[in-house]
Amino acid sequence: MKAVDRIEVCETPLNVAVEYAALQGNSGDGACALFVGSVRDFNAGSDVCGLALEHYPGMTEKSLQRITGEARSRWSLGRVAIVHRVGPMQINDEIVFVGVTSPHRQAAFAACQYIMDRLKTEAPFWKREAIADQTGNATERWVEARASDAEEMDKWSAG
Amino acid sequence: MKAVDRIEVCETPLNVAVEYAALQGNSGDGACALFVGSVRDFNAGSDVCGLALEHYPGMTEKSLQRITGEARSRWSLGRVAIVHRVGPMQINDEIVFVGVTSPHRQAAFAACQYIMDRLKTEAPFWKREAIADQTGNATERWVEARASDAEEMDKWSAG
Amino acid sequence: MVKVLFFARLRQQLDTGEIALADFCGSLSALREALCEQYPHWRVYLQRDDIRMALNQELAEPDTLVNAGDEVAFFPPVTGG
Amino acid sequence: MVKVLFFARLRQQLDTGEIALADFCGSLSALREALCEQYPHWRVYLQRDDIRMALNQELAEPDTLVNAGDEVAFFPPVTGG
Repeated sequence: MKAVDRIEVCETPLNVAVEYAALQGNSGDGACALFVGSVRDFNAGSDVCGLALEHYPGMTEKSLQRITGEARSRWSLGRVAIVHRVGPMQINDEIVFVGVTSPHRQAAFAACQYIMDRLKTEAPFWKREAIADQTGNATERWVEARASDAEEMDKWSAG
Repeated sequence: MKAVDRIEVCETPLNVAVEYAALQGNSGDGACALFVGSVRDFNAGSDVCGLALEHYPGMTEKSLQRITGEARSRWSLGRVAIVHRVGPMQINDEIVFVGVTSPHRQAAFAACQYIMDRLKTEAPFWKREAIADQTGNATERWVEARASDAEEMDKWSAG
Repeated sequence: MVKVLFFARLRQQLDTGEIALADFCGSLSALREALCEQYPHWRVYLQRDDIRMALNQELAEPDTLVNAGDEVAFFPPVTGG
Repeated sequence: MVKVLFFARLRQQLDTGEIALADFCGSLSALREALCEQYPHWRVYLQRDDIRMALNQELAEPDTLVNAGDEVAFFPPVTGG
């Protein structure tokens, strides 16, 4: 069966149950690893009350396809899905879903983590947080990239 | 908030959507790693047409609680769920669900994989497969433990 | 009395899931040997290197001591998940 | 003509998301320098070490050559996921 990857950038809420169901059906794949990233209510010591995501249409999809292709070249995978939300969202909303199926548990886990590590360091998304100050007023700020994400990515080259 | 772990052995089908929903609600946990293991249609070169899982009631729950506790002592985790099905099941049925939330993606991934690696090597479950032979008759056989699972577990001690 | 449980393939090979031992005192490995003396046809299954032991629902080493009222279990390597 | 895009914080700092350069020929870093000469108040934002460059929607190094019809983008480190 030809592998078809689901790569989607959406402005509407992510539905994890639907995404999980769409990964099923390869009856040789006993393992499915999933990752879901959500909007947290704190970041760098401040109270976050909302988030907006900007992206680079066109490059985003190319970037996610390249990452998926390289994951497939490293591990024997069944289905792969990457769904990333953009636009305004609320605390606890899902931002990103990555799902990978494989005949082997280790491959599913490794590929899922690899995709997230690369997505975090090279897919063109940018977060802008709304921060509540002491008086209850909201200000906005761009989220800073974290050195730890680049370090996580480096370990895939070292291995 | 006191962490409450969901540890369950069930004879009815596993519902991944319900299990995922039950992990939500810790608004400081931006990361959620999940693993789902399902019945495959082949194993060791034979066509599998069904599976039954036996377990050791009492010891199973203690074992899963111990594994969860040790995962919590290694990583900063929010919610943890381990749901394992027992009894007869069909191809593509979910056997096991492991879900972990955390403020940090790396912790969620590592804990989810650690729990699966330990569950595979020490939780008292045993699989018996129904195998279809060339004439279409089904025979049964106990699944053999795999050396690779013990090796995966060893890497957690070496680290 | 000590309750002794067998699971999975071992349960089928011994054709029993549970027996009771009266007045046993000693280690898990001594208990296993006592069973093999009482049921000689069990030895080939029960003395295999890969058979695991549990005492009171925790994995245990062969030299662990068994006391009256304990629950002992023998089983093959686990294959869940 | 070369289309040049800016994203996220950089888009806000330059107060533009897109401009067009006529008749440019040279590398990505030469294109960046040409922009800074044309808009001197951009230099402090555009010449930061952490600014990334893309050519035709792929990440690219500063010495990559730009041709007529290409799409160039400048943006800060990504923060998705």
